[in-house]
Amino acid sequence: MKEELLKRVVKGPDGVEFEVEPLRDYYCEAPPAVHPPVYAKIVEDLFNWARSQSIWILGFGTGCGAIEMRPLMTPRFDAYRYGIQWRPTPRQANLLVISGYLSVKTLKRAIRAYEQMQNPKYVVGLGSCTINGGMYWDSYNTIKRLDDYLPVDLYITGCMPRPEALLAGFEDLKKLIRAGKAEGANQYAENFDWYKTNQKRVIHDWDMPDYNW
Amino acid sequence: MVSPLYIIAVALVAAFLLGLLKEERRGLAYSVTLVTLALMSWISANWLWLFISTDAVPVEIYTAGTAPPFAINLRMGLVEAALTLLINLTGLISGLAMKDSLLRQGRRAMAVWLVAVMALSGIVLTRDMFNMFVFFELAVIATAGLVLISEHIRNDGLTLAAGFKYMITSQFISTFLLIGIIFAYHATGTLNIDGMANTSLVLLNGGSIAFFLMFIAIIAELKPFPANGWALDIYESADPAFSALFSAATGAAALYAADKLLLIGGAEWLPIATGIGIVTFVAANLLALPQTHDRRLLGYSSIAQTGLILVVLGQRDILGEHTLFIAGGLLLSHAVAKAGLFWLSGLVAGRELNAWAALRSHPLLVFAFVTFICMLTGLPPFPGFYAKWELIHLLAGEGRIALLGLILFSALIEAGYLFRWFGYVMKRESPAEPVDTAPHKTAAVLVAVIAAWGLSFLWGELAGALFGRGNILLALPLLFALSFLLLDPLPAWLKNTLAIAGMVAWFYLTYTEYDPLRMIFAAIFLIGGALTLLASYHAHGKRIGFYPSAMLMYAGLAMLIRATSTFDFFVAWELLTVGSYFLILRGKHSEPHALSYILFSLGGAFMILAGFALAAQGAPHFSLASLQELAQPLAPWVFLLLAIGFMTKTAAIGLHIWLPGAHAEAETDVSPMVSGILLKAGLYGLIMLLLTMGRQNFYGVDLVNAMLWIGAITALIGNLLAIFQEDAKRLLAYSSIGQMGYAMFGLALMNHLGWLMALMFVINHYVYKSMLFLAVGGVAKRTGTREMYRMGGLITLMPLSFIATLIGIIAVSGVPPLSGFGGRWIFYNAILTSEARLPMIILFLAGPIAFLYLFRLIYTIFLGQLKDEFRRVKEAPFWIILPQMIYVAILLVVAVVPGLVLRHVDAYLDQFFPNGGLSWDGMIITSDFGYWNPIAIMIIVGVIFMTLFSWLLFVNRRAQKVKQFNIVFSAERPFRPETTHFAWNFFAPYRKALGFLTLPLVTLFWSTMTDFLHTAGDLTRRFYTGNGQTYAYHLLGFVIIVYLFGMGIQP
Amino acid sequence: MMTSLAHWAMAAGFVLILIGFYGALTNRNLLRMIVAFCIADTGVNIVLVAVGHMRGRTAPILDSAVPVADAVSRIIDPVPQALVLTAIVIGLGVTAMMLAYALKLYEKKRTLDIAKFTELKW
Amino acid sequence: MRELHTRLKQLFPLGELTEQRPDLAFVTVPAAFLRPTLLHLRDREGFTHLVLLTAVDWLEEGQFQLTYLLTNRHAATTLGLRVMLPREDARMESIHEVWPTAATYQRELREMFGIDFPGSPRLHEEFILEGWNDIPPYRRDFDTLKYARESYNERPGRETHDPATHMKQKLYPGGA
Amino acid sequence: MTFDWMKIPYALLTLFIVFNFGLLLTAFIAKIGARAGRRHGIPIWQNYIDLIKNYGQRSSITHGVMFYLGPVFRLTGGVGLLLFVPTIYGSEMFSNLSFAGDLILALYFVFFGTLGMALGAGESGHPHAAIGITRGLAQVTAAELPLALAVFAVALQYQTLSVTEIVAAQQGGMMNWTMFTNPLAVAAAMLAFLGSMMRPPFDVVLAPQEIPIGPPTEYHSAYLALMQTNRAIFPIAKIVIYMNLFFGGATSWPEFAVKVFLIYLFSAFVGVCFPRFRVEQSIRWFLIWAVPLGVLSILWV
Repeated sequence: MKEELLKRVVKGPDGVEFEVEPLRDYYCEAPPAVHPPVYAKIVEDLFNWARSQSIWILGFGTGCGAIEMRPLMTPRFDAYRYGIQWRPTPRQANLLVISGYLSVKTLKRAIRAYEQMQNPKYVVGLGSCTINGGMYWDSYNTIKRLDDYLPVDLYITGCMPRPEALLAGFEDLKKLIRAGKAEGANQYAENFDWYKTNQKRVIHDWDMPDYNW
Repeated sequence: MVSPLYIIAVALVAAFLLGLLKEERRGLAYSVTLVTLALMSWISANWLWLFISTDAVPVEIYTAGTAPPFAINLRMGLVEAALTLLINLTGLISGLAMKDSLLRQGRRAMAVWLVAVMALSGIVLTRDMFNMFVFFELAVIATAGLVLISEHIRNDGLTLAAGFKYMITSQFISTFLLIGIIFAYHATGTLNIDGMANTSLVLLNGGSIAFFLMFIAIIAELKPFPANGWALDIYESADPAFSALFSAATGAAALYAADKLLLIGGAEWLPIATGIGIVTFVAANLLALPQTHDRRLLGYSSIAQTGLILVVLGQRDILGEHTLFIAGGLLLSHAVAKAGLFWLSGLVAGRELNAWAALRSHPLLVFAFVTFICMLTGLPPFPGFYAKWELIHLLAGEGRIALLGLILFSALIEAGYLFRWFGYVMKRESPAEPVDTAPHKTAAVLVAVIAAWGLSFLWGELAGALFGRGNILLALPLLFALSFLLLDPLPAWLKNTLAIAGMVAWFYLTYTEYDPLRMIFAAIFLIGGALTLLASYHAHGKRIGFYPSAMLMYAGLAMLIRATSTFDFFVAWELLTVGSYFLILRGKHSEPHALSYILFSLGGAFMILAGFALAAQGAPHFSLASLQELAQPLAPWVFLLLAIGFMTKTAAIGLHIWLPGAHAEAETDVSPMVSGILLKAGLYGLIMLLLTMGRQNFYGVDLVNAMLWIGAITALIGNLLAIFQEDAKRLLAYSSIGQMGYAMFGLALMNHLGWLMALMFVINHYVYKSMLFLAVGGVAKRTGTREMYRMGGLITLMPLSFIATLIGIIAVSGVPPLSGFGGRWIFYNAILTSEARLPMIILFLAGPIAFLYLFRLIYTIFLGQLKDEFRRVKEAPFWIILPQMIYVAILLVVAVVPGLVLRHVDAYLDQFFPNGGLSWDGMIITSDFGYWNPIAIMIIVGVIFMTLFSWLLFVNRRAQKVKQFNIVFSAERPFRPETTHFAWNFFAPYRKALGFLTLPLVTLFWSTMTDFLHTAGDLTRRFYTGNGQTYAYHLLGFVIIVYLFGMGIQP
Repeated sequence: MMTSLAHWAMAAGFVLILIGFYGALTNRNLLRMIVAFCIADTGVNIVLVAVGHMRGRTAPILDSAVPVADAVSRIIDPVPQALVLTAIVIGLGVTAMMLAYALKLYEKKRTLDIAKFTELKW
Repeated sequence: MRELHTRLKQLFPLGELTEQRPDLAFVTVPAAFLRPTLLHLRDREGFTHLVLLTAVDWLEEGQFQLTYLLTNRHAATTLGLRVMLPREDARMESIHEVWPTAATYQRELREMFGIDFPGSPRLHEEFILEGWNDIPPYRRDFDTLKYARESYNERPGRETHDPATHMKQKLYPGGA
Repeated sequence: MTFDWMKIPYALLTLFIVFNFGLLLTAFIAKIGARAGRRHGIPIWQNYIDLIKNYGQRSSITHGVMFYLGPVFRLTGGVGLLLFVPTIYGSEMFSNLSFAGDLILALYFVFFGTLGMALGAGESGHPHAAIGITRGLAQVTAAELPLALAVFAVALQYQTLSVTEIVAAQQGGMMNWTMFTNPLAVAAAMLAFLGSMMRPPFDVVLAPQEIPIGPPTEYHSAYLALMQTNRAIFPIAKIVIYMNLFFGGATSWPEFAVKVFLIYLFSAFVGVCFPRFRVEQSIRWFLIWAVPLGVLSILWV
């Protein structure tokens, strides 16, 4: 545990000492909730259609895939015309693209970023590294199955997949969303303990709250 | 009546008898001494009563039974009676204060003491020149003897050296005096002073040189600059009780002697006396500045005061019959205060000025100290105030402007070191040695205090009789304020209730008298003041000193709006200045700021005094309304002086450096008083000024136009400085400077809407600045800091303070729908009709800058990250919150129906500015250019807001409440709240862009000025080498210089 | 010269005064200064007497030699004489006082140099 | 380069020079003389740039080899200083005062090889590995494969092919 | 006082038209920007989809009351601003709620949303939000100055503060527009306009890479949707003021559409062509280039 997260005794301005427990006092402790579709089907269909046509990707690059994402913004591929754009903050993004291998250290950040996104949210794994470790299958520091840790909606294979493959993948994701099958966020909430166990098994210094709201 | 001769006789007999007593019977000897002194005082008092109560003519006492020139004669008149009473009483009380040392030294010392007092009385009483010489020599010998006898008490040789220096000087003096006397006698054939005067000594052959020698000898006894090194050494080294006598009684006697001599010298010698006096007054005050030894400082101050009185004597040609009133007022103020201070110094163990901090644990002694320094500074209601008022007026009436300026300048320096000293007393670390509270010593001080207030009353009555002025001490608000001195032992809540009741009652009693303009100010001063006082309920205990100070300020404010004559106005002005100074000084670290406040304020007040004096042109009674009858070339000068005076209070740019510290360091409930309420006094002054005098042209510069520029620059710089403050209260203080700039700008527009805007600012600024100061003060109270970057995230813990701040900043920024918008709207309409367009550009820039500091205020305190140590902070105390909530309500009401107040003012302004008013058509307010419907705005904004809010509530009904670290942080987690709260150096890019505008040039200017004065004083005083012989050279040099000047002006 | 004696006396008096002053200002020894002041005092007294002198008149003592009746025309002005007496007395007192000071100061510091007593200054 | 070596040799007990290219050479320095040599090279010989600091694990010899790679920009020459350390309880003097950047390299070496550099700033803070609980992973006695198998779930069905044969088969399924 | 209740549906109609117009217009402008970069750019209806999606987000979090109120303030500011100014000159229907106040009201109401947004973002506790706000506020002080001067010049020119009267004075041919009668004021105002549109070179407030989009960093879901709504309305409302003051207003919706589009395009055009200023650079830029124009325009009148 990092020092700044340990319990500490502080002295208030009135001279009274009290204890501050950062993990409890500074972070929300509630576990994620399942948010099932609640509206009438036609409304939900509309929403799902809108979600599929407005995919906001969190600009978070891991591994070499981050390089493959960039051409999507260029005139040649122009992903914007498919309603895809990049957002700089997880709060506003729907799609977390894990663009390559995840070291344990990066996994920690990826989990945090994922948890801070709002339901519904999607995860796409990019390249073989996210599927089975790829060329890092024997690395001491790289996870091999992304779906053990995050609810992956879609994998795009390749080492690395080309931007065209990405676009194709996103089109498939859209279909999933429209079909109402992309419920990763709820899946994560339902199997929260399982995911957490997996995560904690590889992240040895778990110095964050269980759920990063 | 007992013959005054007995004053002398009794002392001589007693001194003789003391010699017969056995050395061991010290107690008896002491009693004899005291009884003798009491008897002498009683005789003088008796005479004084006779002269006061009846119109008795002065009595001549012929000692040898024949009239002069064949015998010595004494005279007992009003002045003589008063002065001998002063001398004898000082002797008596000093004798009392010196009890220990007199008892130790035995009967010889007591005999010498009696002789000294007797000799001083003799100087006053005698009308014979040679007799006067004898009494002077007696005084010298007695003084030297006392020093010699008392030497073994300190046993360090310092006193001895001082005494010897005194003797050297007096040898020279007596030589001059004797030769002068003999030649004067030779010329006139008489030794009688009146005889010499009647024969016009100075016109006779060789008479003028004879007179010069006598004159210079007596003057030298007054310790003029620079021939006064010896006197300072005596002051510094002698027993304080003796110094009291030396300062109060010797000074008085010597001054009267000088006065008698001037009778002989006639009008030609008056300028010389004036010159010596003013040089001494200025130089001694300057030299007092760098002093750290209390008694030496008092010595310098004594010399300065003597110099001032000499100026008055020298100006008798224009002061005429009032000389007595003025010189008497100054002399008695000086004598009582200085004696009191010397006695007080006997109670304090250390000799550094800081050591006087020991007084702090004795409120009564602090009160005594305050009384004395206010008396010395010439603040109302003390006699010196009346005297100074008349003096300045008469000088101005005769056009002696340079002298007037020097007097005021020097008085300001004097106030500077005295109030600085008071700051030390209140704020410096208390020394280890406690105050000596022996009853006889304390009693002496208290007698002086009583005398001070008694004289104040007396002079008030005299002023009433002579000039038809009301006695200040009888003014009801002042009495009410002073009554809190007596109530001070009561608990604070009770006093608070009384204070509030008093203020509301006074408003109720007087509200019918005010026109709408004054009504605004009256409501702010009295009702607003009462409202602010609600916050004071939060204080526990007795809060010694708070209520007298606060009520003094409010008394001044209450009197200010009712004042119709310049005198009443100025009295009120001084009272509110002093009261607020004491209030500000109560803050924890406010010592330097309170000092700069009082200095700027007194400087401003002196400007006002000079302005009024110039305007009055010698008329004893001058009403404020007559200001408008002034014509060129006088009017612009008066305008300039008054405007600068008022602008020190509104903290216009250049004169603003006192404000931030003073407002920020003041206590929680004091800040709103001095900011929300007190600043308005300056605006009130400006309004009075502009109403009566209007536009003035000063060498081609339109002064109102200049004010326009000053207002605009003040607004800009005030706002700009505010955004760079880390201290929340300093931020608000700078913001006040900016807001006052706006108001001043509005006034200077000199049109209907400009004034309306200024008045709107007056009201709004009172409400929101009081509210913000209270809110911030409450937060600072709870968190123990005023630095904003150390706060943060307090919104959930202090929601009410947050609401007040939120409403406050919306109102300040002028965003609709709150009341600040009204001000902006009127402002825009006002400038459209004005010709001066360029200053507005500055104001346009200043406007948005306000957003910067306002956002910073609310964000860094209430939003952002909550810190560890503040997690358990509670909401501010109820009594601090309550007035804030009332202010919130007021703001909302004013926002919806601004017409409640403004309509009346608008209508009232029609008589001054008939064009361009607003029309109040139902709910719509229309000007020549635009329109504005506050209720509609409020409703529209409210409806839209509520609709959207409900919609969001519906959509986000299940939103998860998260905590402060649940933020997206580039996928990291925050480290600690301190490093996550972005608050310090908040507007760094702005500093890069426009920071050059905030260079502290003004502070640099003023600190250079004060440094210069200090350095000048410090260098000049090197000139007192401590060598008795050097002092003798000084004396001879002085004589020669005066001779050259004196003979130069002879016909 | 009508009143040459008085003039000579007066001149001598002034010279004495000046000598006294000179001495007091240039001598740093306390005792020498006191002596100088005594000289100046004497000078003053001589001046006093000289002013009161009238040629051909006698001392203002009313006895058989000068009858009261013509005293006014026979005697010189008595007042300066009286003054001188007083002045001498006072001068004596002052001198005694100064000597006492000198003694005490010497006891304190073992020096009579005026320049050594400058602890109090500025 | 030879000249430089000769010059240096007069001052410090250096090993033989191994020249890889005309502008790149390596030389061994005893640990105790590293610092004066570095300072001399930096201040007198113009080798102002520390290119990298890295380590080699000579497991069999029981030694770590530290390599300090320096560059003289003007002469465009690079000199590597090798320091051999005993593997057991490896520790080396920190040179972060000589080149502040060295601190980062030393942190990395501390984490990856377990070589201690007493006094180096932030040495014990985690650098790349967070919460590492095994022996330093770059030591050759650390079994990476075993660790990876134990720590990280594998996806079943992974096959390993020799790329040459795999591609051959794929391109020419007939085997021609 | 009698209130014409029909004003409410009329105002809502204006709101509706402007809202849709704004959504389409911003998409269109984005498309133009994309074409300048040789891209296709977003579909024209993309803004609608984004809006629906954001309203349709299922979860949301809140940092506190002010966080909640921030977007409400923001949108109130936008809607209010629109409604306080007459949209179509001469049309009783689309004079909106301008009876409540004149030009000054509109100009000051601009700050209502800014202030509320700043407070809401502040409560989120995110340092980047605060940094963004300080940048924005710092920049706006300088950017508003030329506008204030220009407005003042215009008010002096027409001797009124009523927007309707100012538009009325510009009727009767293009040469009556303020743009031609007082070109200096218009130049100053248009430079100020650049500063208030959050586009390059004055978009350091958002700086997506450095302080992830600044103030709204923490905003999402419906909060963000409200702010997007405002982003459709607010610029149009602001442009309406410019249009009325400087470009003769609009007498019909088509004229309105063209003028608003052109004015909007101006900022987009500059934005596409110029890189970003730092805060102190933009402050200096405004003080050196725009303010003197404004000063001249005032002296000119």
